[in-house]
Amino acid sequence: MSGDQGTGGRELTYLEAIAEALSVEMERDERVLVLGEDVGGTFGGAFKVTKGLAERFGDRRVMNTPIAELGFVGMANGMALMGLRPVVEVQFADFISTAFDSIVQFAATNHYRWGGAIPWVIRAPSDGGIRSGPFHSQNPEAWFVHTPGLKVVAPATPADAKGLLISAIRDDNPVIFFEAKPLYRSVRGPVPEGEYLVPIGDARIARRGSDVTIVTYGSQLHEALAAAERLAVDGIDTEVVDLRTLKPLDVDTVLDSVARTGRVLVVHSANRNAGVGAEVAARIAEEAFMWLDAPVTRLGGLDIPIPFSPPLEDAYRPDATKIEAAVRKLVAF
Amino acid sequence: MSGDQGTGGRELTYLEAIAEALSVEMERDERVLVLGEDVGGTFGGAFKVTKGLAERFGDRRVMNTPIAELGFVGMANGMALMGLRPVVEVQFADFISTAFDSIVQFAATNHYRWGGAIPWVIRAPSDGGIRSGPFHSQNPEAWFVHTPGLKVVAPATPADAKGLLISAIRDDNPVIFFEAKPLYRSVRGPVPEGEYLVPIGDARIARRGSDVTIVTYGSQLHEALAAAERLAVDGIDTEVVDLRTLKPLDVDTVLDSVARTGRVLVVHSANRNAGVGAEVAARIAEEAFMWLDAPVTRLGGLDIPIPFSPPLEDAYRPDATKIEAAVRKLVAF
Amino acid sequence: MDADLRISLHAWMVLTRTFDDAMVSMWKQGRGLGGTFSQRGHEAISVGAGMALGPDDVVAPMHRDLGTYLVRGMSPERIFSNLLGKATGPSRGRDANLHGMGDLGLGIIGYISHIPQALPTTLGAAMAFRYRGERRVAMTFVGDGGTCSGGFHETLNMAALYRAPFVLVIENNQYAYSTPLHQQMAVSDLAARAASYGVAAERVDGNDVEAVYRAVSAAVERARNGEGPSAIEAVTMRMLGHAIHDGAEYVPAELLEEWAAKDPIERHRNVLLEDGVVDTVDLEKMREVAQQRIAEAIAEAEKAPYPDPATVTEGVYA
Amino acid sequence: MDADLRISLHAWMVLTRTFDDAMVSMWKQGRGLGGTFSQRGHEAISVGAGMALGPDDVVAPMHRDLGTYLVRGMSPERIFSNLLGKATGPSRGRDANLHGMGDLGLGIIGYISHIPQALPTTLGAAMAFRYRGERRVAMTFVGDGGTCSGGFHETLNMAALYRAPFVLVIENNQYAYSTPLHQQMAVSDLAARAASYGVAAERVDGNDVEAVYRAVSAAVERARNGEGPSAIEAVTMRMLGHAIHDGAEYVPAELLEEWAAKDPIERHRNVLLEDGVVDTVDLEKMREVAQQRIAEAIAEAEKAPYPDPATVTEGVYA
Ligand SMILES: Cc1ncc(C[n+]2csc(CCOP(=O)(O)OP(=O)(O)O)c2C)c(N)n1
Ligand SMILES: Cc1ncc(C[n+]2csc(CCOP(=O)(O)OP(=O)(O)O)c2C)c(N)n1
Ligand SMILES: [Mg+2]
Ligand SMILES: [Mg+2]
Repeated sequence: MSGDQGTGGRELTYLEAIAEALSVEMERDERVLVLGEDVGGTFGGAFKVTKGLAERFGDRRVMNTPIAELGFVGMANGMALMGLRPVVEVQFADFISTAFDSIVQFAATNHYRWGGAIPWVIRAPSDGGIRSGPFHSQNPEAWFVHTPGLKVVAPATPADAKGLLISAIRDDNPVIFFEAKPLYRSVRGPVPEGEYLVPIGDARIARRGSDVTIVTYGSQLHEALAAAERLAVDGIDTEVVDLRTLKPLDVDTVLDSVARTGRVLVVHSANRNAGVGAEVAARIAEEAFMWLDAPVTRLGGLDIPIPFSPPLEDAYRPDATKIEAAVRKLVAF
Repeated sequence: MSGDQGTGGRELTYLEAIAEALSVEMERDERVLVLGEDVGGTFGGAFKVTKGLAERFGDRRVMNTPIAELGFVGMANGMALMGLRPVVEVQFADFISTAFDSIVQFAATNHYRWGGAIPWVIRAPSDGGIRSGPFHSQNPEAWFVHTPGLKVVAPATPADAKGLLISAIRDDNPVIFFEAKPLYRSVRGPVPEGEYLVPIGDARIARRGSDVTIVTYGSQLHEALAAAERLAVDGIDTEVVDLRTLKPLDVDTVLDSVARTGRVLVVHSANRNAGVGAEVAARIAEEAFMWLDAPVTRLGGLDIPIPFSPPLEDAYRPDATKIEAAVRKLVAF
Repeated sequence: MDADLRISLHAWMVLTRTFDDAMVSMWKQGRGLGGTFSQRGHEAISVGAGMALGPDDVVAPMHRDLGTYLVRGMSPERIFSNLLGKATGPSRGRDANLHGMGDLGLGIIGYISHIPQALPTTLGAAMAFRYRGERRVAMTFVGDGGTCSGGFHETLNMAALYRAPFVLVIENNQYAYSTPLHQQMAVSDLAARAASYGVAAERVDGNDVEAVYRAVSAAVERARNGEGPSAIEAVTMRMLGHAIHDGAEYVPAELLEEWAAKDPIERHRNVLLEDGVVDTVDLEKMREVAQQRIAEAIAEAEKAPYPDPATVTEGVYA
Repeated sequence: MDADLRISLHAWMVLTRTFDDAMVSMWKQGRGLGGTFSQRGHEAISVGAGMALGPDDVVAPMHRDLGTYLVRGMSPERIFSNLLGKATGPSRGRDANLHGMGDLGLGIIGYISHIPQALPTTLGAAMAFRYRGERRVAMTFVGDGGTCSGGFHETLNMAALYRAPFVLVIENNQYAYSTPLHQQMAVSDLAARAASYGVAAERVDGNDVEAVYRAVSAAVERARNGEGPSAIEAVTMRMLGHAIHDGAEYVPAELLEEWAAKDPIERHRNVLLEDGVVDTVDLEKMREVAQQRIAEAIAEAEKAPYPDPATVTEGVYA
C-alpha cells in the first residue's frame, strides 16, 4: 500500500492526467512512441487523449494504423523486442479482443519462453454507464488477469492515472492499462507535475474505516466512496481499498484491511461471474478466514452482455445505491 | 446433480465416446456438420476424433478449412443463424484464442442483442501433462466462463463426454466443449449406446464422502479420485464433485456437498489465478459461510505459461500427490 | 431499367436521406441517446445494393447502411426506437444505433461493432444455403477501413474456395474514421484487392444508384446460379463525421465540395427528370411523403416505452 | 556466385539434413520428447534465405526452418537441448521443439505456435529499425497454410503501407498439415497474393538453394536501401509428415517421388560437381564433419541436465 493522491496544487481531469503522462514520457525517452487507430494527425484519437502529440513529436512517433488490432499489437511486440516502448491505443477496450493472440499468446509468454522482454503498454478505454451499448462499454480485465505474464492496471483517479501510466511505460513487461472512460472528463483531482510515478502492484486505502471493507477499482471507486458517505450518516464506518493494479494483486493490503473490519464487499463494473472479484474474494476466503465475521460478498455486473437502454444498463451495473444496500446487508449479518 | 456413469455393458475410450456422439447426431440430424482444420478426408483430425466421418457422411458434412480460426468460427456463426448445427474443431484449445471475437463478441451476445440463436459447438482439445509445451497444453475455460452468453462444458469420463456432446449439439446456444486430451486414449469406461444425453448444467458426485469435498472437473477428476483412495487408507473420507459443466455452474450440488463436509478444496489444471476455481470458491465463501469449518482452498496451475520440460510441467500442474497433501492440510485445519 | 424500379430506387433514397437528416437534427437537439452514424452520401449504395436482393436472400447491413434496412422492410419507427433504446426496437433496447437490428423474418442479420465480424457470418449464411441446396444469396458490406482487417482476408479466401453464394459490397468512402485511404494501405483499388482471392470483382460509382443496382444484381444472379462469390467496390464519400460527435475537421473542405456536387439523390433526380420518368410535382410529393413518414416514425418512437428493467436478464440464452 | 559461398550453402544444407535425419531416428527410437517437425526437403529455403541476412539483421524462423537457426550460429547442441527439454536449450526447457528458440544475440526471434504471429512481430522489428534509422532488415517465414490467416493480410498491408524493411519468405510446401493447397484457397500463386498489397514479390524454386539465396539477397538489399518490403514464394514439398507422429498417408506417393527427384541437396551437389567447385572427396568430408558434429551435439544434449523445478516460476516477468 502506498500513494498519496498528490498535493500538486493544480488539478487535472483524468484524461488530462493520462495525456500528461504520455507527454512526459515521450519527452524524456525517445524510445516511447504511440500507435493505434486515429491517434495521430490533428485528430488525436476517439477520445482525444493523444491530441497534440503528433504536432509536438511528429508522425514518426505518433502513428495512425489501419483497422488491424491483431496486426498492430503484433507489430508493437516486435518493436518492443527491439527495444522500443510502444504505447498502443485500442480505440475501445471492447476491441482488445481482436488483438487477443498478440497479447495472451505472444506478449504474455515471450519472456518466460526465451527471455525476450516486451515493454509495451496497451491503453484501453473501458467501462460504461454512458449509454454506449454492448460493444463500447466492456470491462475485459478478467481475461488478462487470468493470463500469466501480463500486468494489468486500472486507475481510478487522475493522480493514479498519470503515475501508473508512467510506471507502465517504464515497466519492462507488457502492461494493459484500463482507462475508465466515464471518468475521462467527469473526475478532476490534484496531479503532481513532471515525473510522478505510482508503483505497479500497490493498492491504496482510499478511505479509512473500521466496520466494513469495500475492495474495488476504476469507476466503482467513486461509487464506493459515495456509498461510504451515505453509510457514515448512519454510523457505518466504511474502509475503501482501491486496488489500482489487478495483476499482480496487492493481496496484503486487502487482507490487512479485512483483518481489521471482518467484513468485505468486492465491487467492480465487469460482470461478477468469474470476474477479478472472484479471485479477490477467493484469496480473502482462504487467507483471512479467521478474521471474517460475515461471508465475503461481491457486487458486479450481471452475467449478460451490457445493454444499451438506460433502464437496462442501470439494472446491469453496480452503483452507489446498490453498494450501499449490499454493505447494509453485510453489516447486519 | 444427476448422471449415472452408465452400465451399457461395453466400454469405450473417452475419444471413442466423443466420436460416437458425433456419429449419432450426424446420423439423426442432417443439420449437424463438422468443420475445422484437417477434420475431413481420410485424415480425420489431429487426434483422429473425426476419422471415418467424411467417408460416411461426405465432404459436404465434414469440411476441411484453411488456417483461419476467426473466419471459420465466424462462418459457423452464420451457418448456425441459418439453422444448421455446426460442430467446429479447433485443432488445440490453445488456438481458440485466434477465434476470440467470433466467439466472445458475436456468438455470445447475439441472442441477447436481437434474438438470433447460434446453436454451434466448438470442440477444443485441451489440457496438458503430456509434454506438449505452452501452446498445446492450455486450459482456457475461464475466459469463456467469464463471458456472458456462452455455455462451457468439460467432461471427465467417456459417458459424460458422449452425453454432454450430444446435449451440446442439441442445445440452441453456443457451447464450448473442452475435451481433456490426456484422457483421449488413457481413460475407458462404460458408455450407453445410441442417443444418450447428459444434461448441461448438472454436476455429479463422483465419489461420496463425509470429511471433505473436492470440487473439480476434466482430467483432474481422475487425480482427485486417486488422491481420495490414498486418503481413505488413513480414514479420510473424501467426497468428489465433478462439475462437468462450467457455465452455467451447478452451485447447488457444490453447496450441498460443502454443507455436509464443511471443508472444500477446488482443483483444476488451468492456472489458479482468476481461474474458474476462483468463482467456485467465491460462491462457496459467500453462500456456504455458516457451514465452513476451514478456509475454502484452491489448487490449480501456477501463474506461468505452461512449461514443456517434464520437471517444470510437473511443478506447474496439480496432481494426485499435490491434491492429497492439500486435503491433509485442510483436514488438519 | 423499368421506370417503376427507377422511381422506387429514388423514393427509398429520399426516405433514407430524410431519416438521416431528421436523426442528425434530433441528436443535435439532444433528443438522441448515445452516438449515431450519419450515412449521408451513401444512399445509392445501401438502397441500390439492398434492392438487388430477392425476398428470401439475407443481408447483414453495416453501421452506415440505413437504406438497406428500409428497403428490406424494417419500419422507420422500429429503427428510431432502436436508436432511442426503446423496447419497440429490434434489439429491445439491448443494442445501440444501427447495431443489433437483426430480424430474420426480414432477412436481416444484426450488425456487431467488431470489424469485420459481419463478413464471416454472412459467408456462413451463404454456406448454409449452399449446404441445403437453396437458391438463396447472402450479402454484406465492408468499409475501406474494414478491408484492412484479417477477417476480410479469411472470409474472401474461404468464399472463393467454397464458391459460396456470397456478395460483398465494399463501401469505399475514402475514410475510416479520421484515417484517409492512403494511410490505411499502399494500394487504392479495393476491387483488385478482392479479385486477388479469385472472387469476381468490379468497381462502380457509388453515387450512381442505378449502376450500383445493376452491378449488385449481376453479382446476386451469379451467386444464385452457383457461379460463386463477387465483390463490388462502390466508391463514395462520407459527407459528415464518422459519428454524430465528430466534426471531421480532418477532411479537406475541397474534397467535400467536390463530392457534394455528385450527391447521389440530386444526380438521380436530374436523370429521372431528363428521362421524363418523373416530374417535379412527383418529386415534391415523394419528399412530402417521406417527411410525413419520418415525422410519424419519430413521434411513435419517442412515445414508445423503455424496456422494463425487470427483463434485463431475458434472452441471453435461446 | 563466389565458390566459398556456394560451398558454404551446401555445407549448411548438409548439416541441416544430418541434424534432421538424426532427430527423426531419435524420435522413432523413443529418445525424443513430445513432438517434433522434420524439415526434410526445405533445406534450400531455410539455409538460402538465412544466409542472405547480414549479422545485424534479425529473423524469426518458423517451425520448419532448422537451417536458419544453424546458419545464424545457434549450435546443434543448443537446438537438441531445446528439443529434449533440457536446461541448456535457448528456452531452458520452457518451450517445445523449434518454438521459443529466441536469442537476440544471434538476431533470432523465437517462434510461437499461433499462426501467423511471427509475421506482425517481425514487421515490428523492421519498424523499430526504420524508427531508429538503422540499416537493418527483419525477415520471417510463413507456410502456404499460414497465408490463409488474417494476420498475414494485416501484416503485408502494413508492411507495404509503412515501406518497412521487411522480408517474408513464403514456404509453399503444398500442404498445411493434411490439407493440400487446393483445399486452402481458390488461387495458387502465393507471390501474386503478396504482390496485391504493393509488396515486391517473386516466386522461386524452393529446391534451388542458389536461387533462393539470390532472390532473398535482392529482397534484403531493397529493404536495407529503404525500398520497402518483399515477399519471396519458395515452392517446395514437405517430404515427411507434418510432425513426427504423422505418416502423411494423405499425400499421393507419386507427388513424393516427383519431389524426391528434385532433392535440394542432391541437386546442388550435382551442380557443384559439374561446375568443379567441389569433388566427391570434399563432399564425403563434408558429410563426415556434419555427422560428427551432430553426433557430438546429441551426446551433449542427452547428457545435459533438465531444468530445476525450483526455478519453474523464474522469468515470467522481465
Ligand atoms: C475491430 C474494431 N476496431 C475498431 C473499431 C472502431 N471503429 C468503428 S467504425 C471504424 C471506422 C470504420 O471505417 P470503414 O470500415 O472505412 O467504414 P466507414 O465508417 O467509413 O463507413 C472504427 C475504427 C471497430 N468497430 N472494430
Ligand atoms: C492459429 C493456429 N491454428 C492452428 C495451428 C496448428 N498448426 C500448426 S502447423 C499447421 C499447418 C501449417 O501449415 P503451413 O503454414 O503450410 O506450414 P508447414 O507446416 O506446411 O510448413 C497447423 C494447422 C497453429 N499452429 N496455429
Ligand atoms: Mg470508410
Ligand atoms: Mg505448408
